[in-house]
Amino acid sequence: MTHFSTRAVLAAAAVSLVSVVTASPGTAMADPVKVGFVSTLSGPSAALGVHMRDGFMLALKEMGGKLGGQPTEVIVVDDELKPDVAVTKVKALIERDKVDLIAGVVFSNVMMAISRPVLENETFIVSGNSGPSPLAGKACSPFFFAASYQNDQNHEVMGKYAQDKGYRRVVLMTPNYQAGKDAMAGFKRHFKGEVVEEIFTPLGQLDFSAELAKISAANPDAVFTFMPGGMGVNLVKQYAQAGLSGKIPFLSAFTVDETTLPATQDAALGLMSGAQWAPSIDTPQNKAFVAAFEKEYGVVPSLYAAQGYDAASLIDGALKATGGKTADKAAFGKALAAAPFTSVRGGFTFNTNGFPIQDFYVVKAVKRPDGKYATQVEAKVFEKAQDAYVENCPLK
Amino acid sequence: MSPLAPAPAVPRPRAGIGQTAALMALLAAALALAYGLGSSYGAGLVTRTAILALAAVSLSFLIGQAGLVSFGHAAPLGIGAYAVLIAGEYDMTNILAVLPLAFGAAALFALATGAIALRTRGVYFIMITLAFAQMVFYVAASLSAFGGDDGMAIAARSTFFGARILKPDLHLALLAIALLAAAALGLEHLAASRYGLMLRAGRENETKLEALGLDPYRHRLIAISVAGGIAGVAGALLANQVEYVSPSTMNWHLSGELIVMVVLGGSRRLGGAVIGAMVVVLLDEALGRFTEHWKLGLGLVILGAVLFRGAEVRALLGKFSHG
Amino acid sequence: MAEPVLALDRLNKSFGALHVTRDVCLDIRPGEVHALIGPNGAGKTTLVSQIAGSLKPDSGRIRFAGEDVTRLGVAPRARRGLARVFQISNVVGAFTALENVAVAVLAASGGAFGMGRPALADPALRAKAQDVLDSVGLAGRMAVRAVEFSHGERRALELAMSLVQDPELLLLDEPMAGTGRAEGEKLTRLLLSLKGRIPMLLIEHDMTAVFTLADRVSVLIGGAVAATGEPAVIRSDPVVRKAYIGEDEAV
Amino acid sequence: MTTALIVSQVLNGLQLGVILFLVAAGLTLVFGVMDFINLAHGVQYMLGAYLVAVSVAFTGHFGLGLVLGLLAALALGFVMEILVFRHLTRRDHLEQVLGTFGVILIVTEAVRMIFGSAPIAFPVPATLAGSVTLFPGLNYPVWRLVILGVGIAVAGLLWFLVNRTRIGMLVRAGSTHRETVSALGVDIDRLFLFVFAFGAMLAGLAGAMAGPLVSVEPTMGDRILIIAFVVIVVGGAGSIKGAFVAALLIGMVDTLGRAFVPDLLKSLVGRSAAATAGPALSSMLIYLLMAAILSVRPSGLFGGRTA
Repeated sequence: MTHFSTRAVLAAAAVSLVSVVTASPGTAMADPVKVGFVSTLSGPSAALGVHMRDGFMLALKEMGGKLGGQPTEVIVVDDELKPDVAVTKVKALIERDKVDLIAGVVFSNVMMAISRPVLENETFIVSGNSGPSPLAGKACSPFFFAASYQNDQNHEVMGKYAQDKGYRRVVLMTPNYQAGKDAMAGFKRHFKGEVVEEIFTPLGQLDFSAELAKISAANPDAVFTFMPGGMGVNLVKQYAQAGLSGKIPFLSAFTVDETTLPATQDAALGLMSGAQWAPSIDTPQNKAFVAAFEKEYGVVPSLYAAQGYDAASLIDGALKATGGKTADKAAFGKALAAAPFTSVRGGFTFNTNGFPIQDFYVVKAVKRPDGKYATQVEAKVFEKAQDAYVENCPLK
Repeated sequence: MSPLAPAPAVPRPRAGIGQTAALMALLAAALALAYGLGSSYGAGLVTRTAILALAAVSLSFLIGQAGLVSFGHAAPLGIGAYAVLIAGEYDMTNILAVLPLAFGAAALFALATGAIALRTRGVYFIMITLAFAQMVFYVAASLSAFGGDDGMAIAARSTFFGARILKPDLHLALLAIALLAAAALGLEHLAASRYGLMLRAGRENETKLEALGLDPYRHRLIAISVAGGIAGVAGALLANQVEYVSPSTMNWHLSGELIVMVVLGGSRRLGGAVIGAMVVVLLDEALGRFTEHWKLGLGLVILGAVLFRGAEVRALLGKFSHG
Repeated sequence: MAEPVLALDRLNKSFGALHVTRDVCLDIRPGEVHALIGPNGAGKTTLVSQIAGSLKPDSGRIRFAGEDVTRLGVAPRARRGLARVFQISNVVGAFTALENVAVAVLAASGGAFGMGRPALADPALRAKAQDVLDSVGLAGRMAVRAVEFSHGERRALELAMSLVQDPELLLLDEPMAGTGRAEGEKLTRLLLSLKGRIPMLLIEHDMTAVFTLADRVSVLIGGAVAATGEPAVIRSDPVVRKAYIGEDEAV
Repeated sequence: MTTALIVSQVLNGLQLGVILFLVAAGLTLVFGVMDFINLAHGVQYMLGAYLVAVSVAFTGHFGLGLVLGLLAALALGFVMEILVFRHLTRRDHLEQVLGTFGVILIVTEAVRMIFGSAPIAFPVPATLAGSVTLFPGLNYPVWRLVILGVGIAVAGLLWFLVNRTRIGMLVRAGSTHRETVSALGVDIDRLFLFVFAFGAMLAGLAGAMAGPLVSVEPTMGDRILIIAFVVIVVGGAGSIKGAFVAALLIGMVDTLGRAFVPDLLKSLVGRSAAATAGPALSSMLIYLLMAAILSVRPSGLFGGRTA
C-alpha cells in the first residue's frame, strides 16, 4: 500500500488549503467586466463546447478584448458535462470571482442545474446554446437570455419539413433522456403523419446496428433523429454503411453539423438538419464571421460557434447601451432585452421570455469546393418564429 | 496482493485518533478563516472537501481495514443523493429522517450487492463492484420521474422539523465537518474493536482465519454495509450542497477518484483519506484555474505518486514522519 | 474403546486422471499422537486438505468429534475443534504475537463481532494470551510482530493460536520443516509436553521427531495407506523400509 | 419479425463480440502473465484508432496505413511498458488501478491537446464501403463482415500462438505457475514486455476496426474499457478462450437485448413503461449477466484461480 510521509502531506495540504481559501478576488482596481464562461470542454461532447467558446473568444478578440468598450476578463470553466461539478464551479465564479454575468452552457442538464443558484442570485445568464423549456415557460426569468433558440425549435423545423414533404410514415430515434423526449415531442408538434416506431437508445451508444436493422425492416418514408456529439458521428457513419443514406431520408437536429462533419465527411453528405443558422447565410456579418473563424481556427464554424459569437456581440451591445455598467440590473436587463446587435443569422429580436424570435431553416450537409464540409441552407421553414412555451411565461 | 511486496505495516488504529482530530481542527480552521475573510467560496470548498472526505474515509475503512478494493463506491454515494431528491419530492425534508434514509438505502444496497460480490476475490471483486455501480447508474438514468439522465434540482435543502437550518452555507459546512469527525472517530473505534481486529486479520491472512474457525464473510459484509451507509450520508450532504442530483454523480470516474484519495493519503490510517480528499479537491481547483488541460496534470500527479513512492524515498521521509 | 476423535472412511480423490487419494482409512484415538509419513508425492498434502476441509473428497466419509463433517467447510470444522498448524507457518505476519493470539481467542470464543471496547484493552483476553504464550515459550515476545520471528518461534506462535482454542485435535503439517536442529528439538519437547492431553495428527519428514512423539504411525504410499502400526512395527516393516524409509535412515 | 432481421441482429451481435474480443484479448493476456490490472487498455484502443487514422491519411492507402499504424501502436506499447508499466507489475492491484487510471488521464488529455476534442475522420476504405446482399431482404455492411473476418482470424492466430508455440506455452504457464516459469530460467519481465506490447497492438487493431463505425475522439476508450473488463472477468481473467466465449456472449446479449428487449417489454408492461424501462434494462443487461455469472462462478467461466 502506498503511503507518504504523513506530516509532509499534511503540511502541504494545510498550506494549500489556506492559500486557496484565502484567495480573494483581485484587489479592486478599475473594475473590468467579468464574464464567467461555462462550457463543456472535456469528455466525448467537448467539441461542441470548444466551438462555442471559440466563437465567443473570436468576437471578443475582434473587439480588441473589450466588451462595450470596457476591459473584459473572461473566466472559462469546464463543466465536464456534470451538473454537480457545474454548480460548484459556477458558485465559484459568482462568489469568488464576482462575475457580472454567466455566459455559455452547451447542455440543458447543466443549464437546469446552474440556473437556480445563478438566477436566485440575480446574476444574468446569456446562453450560448442551451434553451430548456422550463426557462422559456413557467420558470422564465428576467435575468435569462438565450442567444441561441428554444430546444424544441430545431426539432419542430424537421417535423414541419417532413409534413411539408408529404412523408407519411417516420421512425423517430433519440437517446433515452429528457432532451431526446423533448426532441420527439418537438418533431410531432407539426408532423401529422404516422410515427411507426419511437426508438430510445442508451446515452453514449456506440453501435447502432440493432436499431438500423429495425429501421431497415420498417422501411419508413423518413427517419428523424437527434444524436448530439459522438453518438451522431457513430450513427451517421453506420447509417451510410448500412446503405440507408440514399434510400431513407435522414432528418436530424444537432446531429449533422460542423463539429461532426470533419469526422463523418462523405457519409453525411445530403443529410438534412434543422437549424437557425448555417455558414451559407448571406449577410455581410455572417460572411465576415465565417471567414474570420476559419482563419483563426482552421475549421468551419458550427451553429455553436455562431451562437457563442452572437452571445459576445449581444453582451457588447448591451454594455454599450448602459455605458459599461452592470450594477443597475434593471437597466442592464433592459439593454439586453433590446438585443442591440446584428446577429450573424440575420434578424434577431427577443421575446418577452428572453428567447429569440428568428427564422429557421432546413440545412443540408455539403462538400464545399475547397474540400471542406459544411451545412448549407436548403429551405426556410419558419419565419420570425417564437417558441411554444412563451405563453406560460409570466413575464410581459 | 503481490506476493513479492513486503508485508505492509498494519494500521495501529488508536494512533490515528490524534491525526484525525488534527485534521478536523484544520478543516474547521480553514472554514473559520474563509468566513473571516468573507470568502463564501472558500467555505464552499471546505464543505466539499469534508463531504468527499466522508466518502473517502468510508472507502478507506473498506480498503485499509477489510482489504476490499471497491471500484463502485460512487454508487452508494449516489444512492444517498437520490434519497434526498426522492424524499424531497414526497415532501420529506426533515434531516432526522433524510440522513437515516440515505444511510439506510445506501447500506441496504451495499449489503445486497456485497453479499454477491464477496463471493469473488481480487480483480473479480474490483470489477463486480464496478458492474453493480454501473447498474445503479443506468437505473438512475432511467428514473424519468426524477430527471432521468439529466437529473434534477432538489426541492429544498434539508430541514429540522420545518426549520430551514441548512439554508446558511455555514450550517451545512459545520454539519459536514461534524459528520466527518463522527464517522472518522466511529470508524477508528470500530477498527480498534474485536470486530476490527478480526476484520484486519481476515485482510492479512484469510486462510488462517478460516482455519481458526472464522469465516470473515460476515465481518466483511458488515464493513461493506457500514461503509456504503456512510458514503450514502456523504451523498446526501453533496445533494444538499449542490442542490442538484444527477446520475453523473455515479460516474465511475468518481469511484476512481475516491480510490485516489484513499491511496494518496495512505490507507493505513483513516485520516489519510481526509488528507487525500483535501489534496484532490485542491489539485482540481488549482490545476483547473491554471489550464484547460488540468486532467493531464492530475494524471501526472497520480502516476508520479504511485511510481515514486519508492522504498528509498520512503525510508528517507520515514525518519521525519515516524520519528 | 472410545470412539476415535477422527475417522477417515475410504476417502478417494482424483485430479483428472491422477488418483491421489485411494481408499484411505485412518483413525485417531483420544489422546493419541498419530504420525503420517510417506515419500514426496504420496498425497499427504491432498489428504491433509481433505481433513481440514479445504478440499472435498470424491467419495468416502470423514467423522470428527462424533459427527460426520464430510460436507463441512474449513471454518465449521475448526469451530468443532480441528486446529491446523500449517506446513508453511501461517500466522498474521503484520500482527504482534499478542494480536495473533487474540484473533485465535476471539475466533474460538465467539467474541469476534464485539464492537464496544478496543479489543486489546480487555484484561481477560490479555491474561489468556499471556498464559498461552508462556506455555509455548514466547513469554517475552508478546509485543513483537510475527514477521520478525524466527521459523521456530513462528511455529510456536501458530501452535499457541491452536492451543488457545482448546482443540479436539491438532493437525500438524510438517511442523519441523524449516526449523534448525536446536529449534526442532525445542519444538519436539513442546509437543511432547502436550502429548496425552491433545490428540495429534502429525505429518512429518523428520523421523527423529516422528519416533519420539508418535503412538502409532501410518505410511502413505501412492495415495494409499500402506501400513499402520506402532513405531517399532513400522520401522521393521519391509514394505515401508523399501518404499520409503531407506536402509540407512532406519535407526 | 422477419428472418432477415433476426439474422442481421445475430451478425451484429457476433461482430460486436469480435471487437470486444480484440480489446479483451490483450487485456486478459497482460492480466494472465503478470496478474496486472491495466485500466489504460482503453486508451491503447483509442491510440490505435488515431494512429491508423493518421497513417491512412498520411499514406493515402488503407492497407499501408493500417500496417504503419499498428506498428506504431506496437512501438508505443513497448515505450509505455518501459516507461510506466514495468514499474507497476510488482505492486498490488490497488496501485495498478491507480497508476493506470493516471495514465488514462494523461494520454487522453495529451491526445486532446494534439488532435482537439472533436472527432477526427476515419472513413471506411472505398473498396470496403457500402453493403452487400447476403440473401434477399438482407443487406449487410461490408465493413462489418470484414471485422467479423479479422476477429475470427485473430482468434485463430491467438489460439495457435498460445497452444502451439513456446512463447504461448510460457504465457499459459505464466498465468498459473509464475514461480515455475521463473525457475525455468525464463525472464518473466521480458515475456511481459512482449506480451504487453502485443496486447497494445491488438487493442490498436480493435480501435482501427471500430474506427470507421464509431466516433474517433479522445475518450472513445472509456466505455469500451469497462465492457472489456466485464468480458475478461466473465470469461475468467487470463484465459484467451474465456475472453473469446465471453466476448461473443456479451456482444450477443448486448445487441439482441437492444434489439428485442424494448419490444418484449412493450408486450409485457405496455408502451409507455417500456419506453423508459426498455433502454435502461438493455444497457444493464451485460452487467446483470456478469453479476449472475460471478455469483455462481466467482472466477468466471474459464477462470481456474481466484486472482
